[in-house]
Amino acid sequence: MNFLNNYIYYIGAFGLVFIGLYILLVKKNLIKVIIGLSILDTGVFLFLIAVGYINKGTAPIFSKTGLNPKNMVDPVPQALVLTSIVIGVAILALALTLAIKLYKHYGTLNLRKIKEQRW
Amino acid sequence: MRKIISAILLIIIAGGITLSLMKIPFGIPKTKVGEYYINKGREETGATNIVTSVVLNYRGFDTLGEITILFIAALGVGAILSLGRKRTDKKEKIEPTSSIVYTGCRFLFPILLLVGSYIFIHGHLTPGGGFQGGAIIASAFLLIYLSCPGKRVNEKYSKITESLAGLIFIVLGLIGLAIGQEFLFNFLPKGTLGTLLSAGIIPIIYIAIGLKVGSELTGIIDNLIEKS
Amino acid sequence: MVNQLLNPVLLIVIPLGLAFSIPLFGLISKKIEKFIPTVALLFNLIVSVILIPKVLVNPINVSLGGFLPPFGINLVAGPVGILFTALIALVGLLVSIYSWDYIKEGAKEKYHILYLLLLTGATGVVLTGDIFNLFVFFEILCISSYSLVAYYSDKAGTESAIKYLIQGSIGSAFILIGIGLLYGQFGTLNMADIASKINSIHSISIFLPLVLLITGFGVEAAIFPLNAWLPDAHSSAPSSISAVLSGIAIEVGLYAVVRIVFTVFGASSFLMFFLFLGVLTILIGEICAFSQDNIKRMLAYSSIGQIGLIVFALSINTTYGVSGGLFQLINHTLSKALLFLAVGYMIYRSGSMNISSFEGMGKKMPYTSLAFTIGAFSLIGLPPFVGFPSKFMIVKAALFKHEILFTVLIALVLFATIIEGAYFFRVIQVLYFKGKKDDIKQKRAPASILIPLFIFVGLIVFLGIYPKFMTDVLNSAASELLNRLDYIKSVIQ
Amino acid sequence: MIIIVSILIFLMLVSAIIAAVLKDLLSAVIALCVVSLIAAVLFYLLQAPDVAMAEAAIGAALVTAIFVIAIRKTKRFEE
Repeated sequence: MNFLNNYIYYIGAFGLVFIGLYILLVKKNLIKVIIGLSILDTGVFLFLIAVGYINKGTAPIFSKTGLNPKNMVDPVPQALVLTSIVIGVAILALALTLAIKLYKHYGTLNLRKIKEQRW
Repeated sequence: MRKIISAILLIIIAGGITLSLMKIPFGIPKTKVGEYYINKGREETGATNIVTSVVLNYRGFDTLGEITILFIAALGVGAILSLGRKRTDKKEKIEPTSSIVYTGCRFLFPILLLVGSYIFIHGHLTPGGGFQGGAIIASAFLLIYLSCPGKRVNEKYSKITESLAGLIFIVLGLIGLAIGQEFLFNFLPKGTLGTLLSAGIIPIIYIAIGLKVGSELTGIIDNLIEKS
Repeated sequence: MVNQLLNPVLLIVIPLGLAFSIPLFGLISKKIEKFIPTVALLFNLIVSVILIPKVLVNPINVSLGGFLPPFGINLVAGPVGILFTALIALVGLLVSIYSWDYIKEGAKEKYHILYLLLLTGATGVVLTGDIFNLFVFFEILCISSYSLVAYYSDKAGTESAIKYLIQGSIGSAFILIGIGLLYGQFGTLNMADIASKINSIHSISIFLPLVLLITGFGVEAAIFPLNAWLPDAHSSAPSSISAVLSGIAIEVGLYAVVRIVFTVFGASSFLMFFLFLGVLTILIGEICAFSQDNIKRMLAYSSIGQIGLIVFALSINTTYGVSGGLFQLINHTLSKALLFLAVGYMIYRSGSMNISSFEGMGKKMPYTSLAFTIGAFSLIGLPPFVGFPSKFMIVKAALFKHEILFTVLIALVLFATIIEGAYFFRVIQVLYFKGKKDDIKQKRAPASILIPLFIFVGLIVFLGIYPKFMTDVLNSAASELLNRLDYIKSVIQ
Repeated sequence: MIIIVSILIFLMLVSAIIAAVLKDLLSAVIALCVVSLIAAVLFYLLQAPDVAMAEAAIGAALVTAIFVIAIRKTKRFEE
């Protein structure tokens, strides 16, 4: 139980990171690869938030009086993740646009078949 | 072959990460900077939501970069889709959606707009802010695209909104530079803690961000649906 | 008041504001859109040139929002930062003049905004003193280059852009994990603050973030195993963008790697590894370039080789070596931008990227061919161009080490230079000595295309004859990189 | 509490694997949406309501919509 308490969030976060990386390295379909990118990003965000957590902490918002500042979780990783989520959606939109365009050109989304350019 | 190599690579990375995670125990306070923000944030910025004060005041420059990135993505999607398009110009037959979807979306649209604006106007007091509010506004417009095919947002107005909102952020920062010697200096009075008109420039910037994010995400969806 | 006008933050904010307002200018008149990037970059060039003498005395620290460094984001305008901003503004200015007439198709307004934002991102990367802010500006640089590579949205462009995007985003995920690990251990994001808490890299929990960050930034810097995207992307982008990607984007990626390795981690024991990686990158780049028929691919591979040379010089880890590496970086930026611009116009005229289609260009387009020749000579390192003193410095720095290893490595580097000479001379031969004599139809290029080429040529010759002009800046930049304690002290009082 | 969290994380990882395995891209995207939603709940449990809101509004809603549009314009099944 203690082990779970300490590591479950890290396991979840890096589990997502590795599933994402595996999709990116192995899958051939471009949309699948972009799905992998999204999973990878989600894993990284979960890791960053988990770094800032404090046991039995409260959200860093003084919404009512009587909240103890000592118990508040770290606001910095939350700010970083807010920024990164927006960056992630920007990259995703661009990638999907390119995928649509690529399908128009080649008629396939299989990355192994799209090999006009090579070393 | 490829699978085996990738698996080995991943196992090596996993081992390294596990070892270095030992140094970062979960659930134990470990930072000086975050503590400082929590203790001093209220008096220095006037916002009760410390995350907002970090996003917009202590690390406001990141946010400026972030809205630039969304701006770039919207432009990039537009630029890539505008060229090389075959001009078939056949008028696609617009199929009307079912009346349930139509009525539901008509009903939800104003509510979503209201919720979105509420979220970014109260960004310095409650959870939420410009990004979340902007995304909700964009999803309201997404509903319109779903329910009334053929209806489009006026591109010119959304472009003007984007530009003006970005300029407001920069101009406020430059006024801070002129008055308080530093870019993004919070030069307006902080007001009473916890009221709507407090925290100086934070609510103004968050409203600008909300409008900008909303119009940019709408623009991306519009480009993807209509132009590709 | 004057001090505020010279605040380094303006180098980022003014171009950003002008980029945001280009659509508004477009409402007034479509014709002035293309001049806005030029105006913004001219402003940047003037401000950074004025700042150079001040920065040589004392680096300027700006804490944004009025919060002191560990708590707010800060900008550090040291010699390295200002040297890079001046270079970015100079090359960006000339290329933006070139693109007035070069870009004729597509959403031109969007091209000019994205172009200006790419250079703003690069400026932000070299000025910032905060590691997450570095990441944000790095993403601005990367995302705008993804969309610009695909600007023509033809087959090749789209394909290279998607490859570039996938590799780049894996890199940025690695950077984020690295930042998370660092923040978890040290509780701060300020680079100087992190640096003051790192004493050695021999513990896995510090070594792993180092590797992750180097991998992430190394994708953009095109260091050997991570450069598969580069030849595709650089060859299928519009030529003005290839010039900026080759001349600025890779260098900025390299700057990020160097800043991480030298300043944040102080990882001088890691440099041995980079020494070999650099030499490997040179050899692979030059050999691949030798076997290309497509001229833009050839130039792209040559960029890989040059980056290898710069990495090699920087990892010698002496003042002389580092300043030689920075000098070579300046040489590569100027010459490669010139080469891509010249080649871009030749391709525009001949309609093909194949080297053999350039036969007789020396007669048809004498000025452009001359510019190409001078750029090539400077890259090879012939006197009296800027490539000669820079390569000479690198060779001298390697020999000063008095170690057999360095002698062997520098011999390999010189061998690569010979290959480089061979393929450039092949092109020059095609330009001048092949083709039929009869169809000599000279057609003058527009002034907006020739003037940037002439200015580049002038700079290359001037710096080649007076390398002393740069000595002060290069030496203080090298000492900023090598003395990380001074950097830490200047940020955290 | 920790039991609930463990179950959520287990479900999240399972749907990530489902997203990786499925040949039908549309179903894979729905699985991705589930991953995002559970991540949003976890963010809320980790006392980050701002991030939870952003992840739910952007990661789960808009990203899914963009994916669905892209799949409609291309091909639904992986070959």
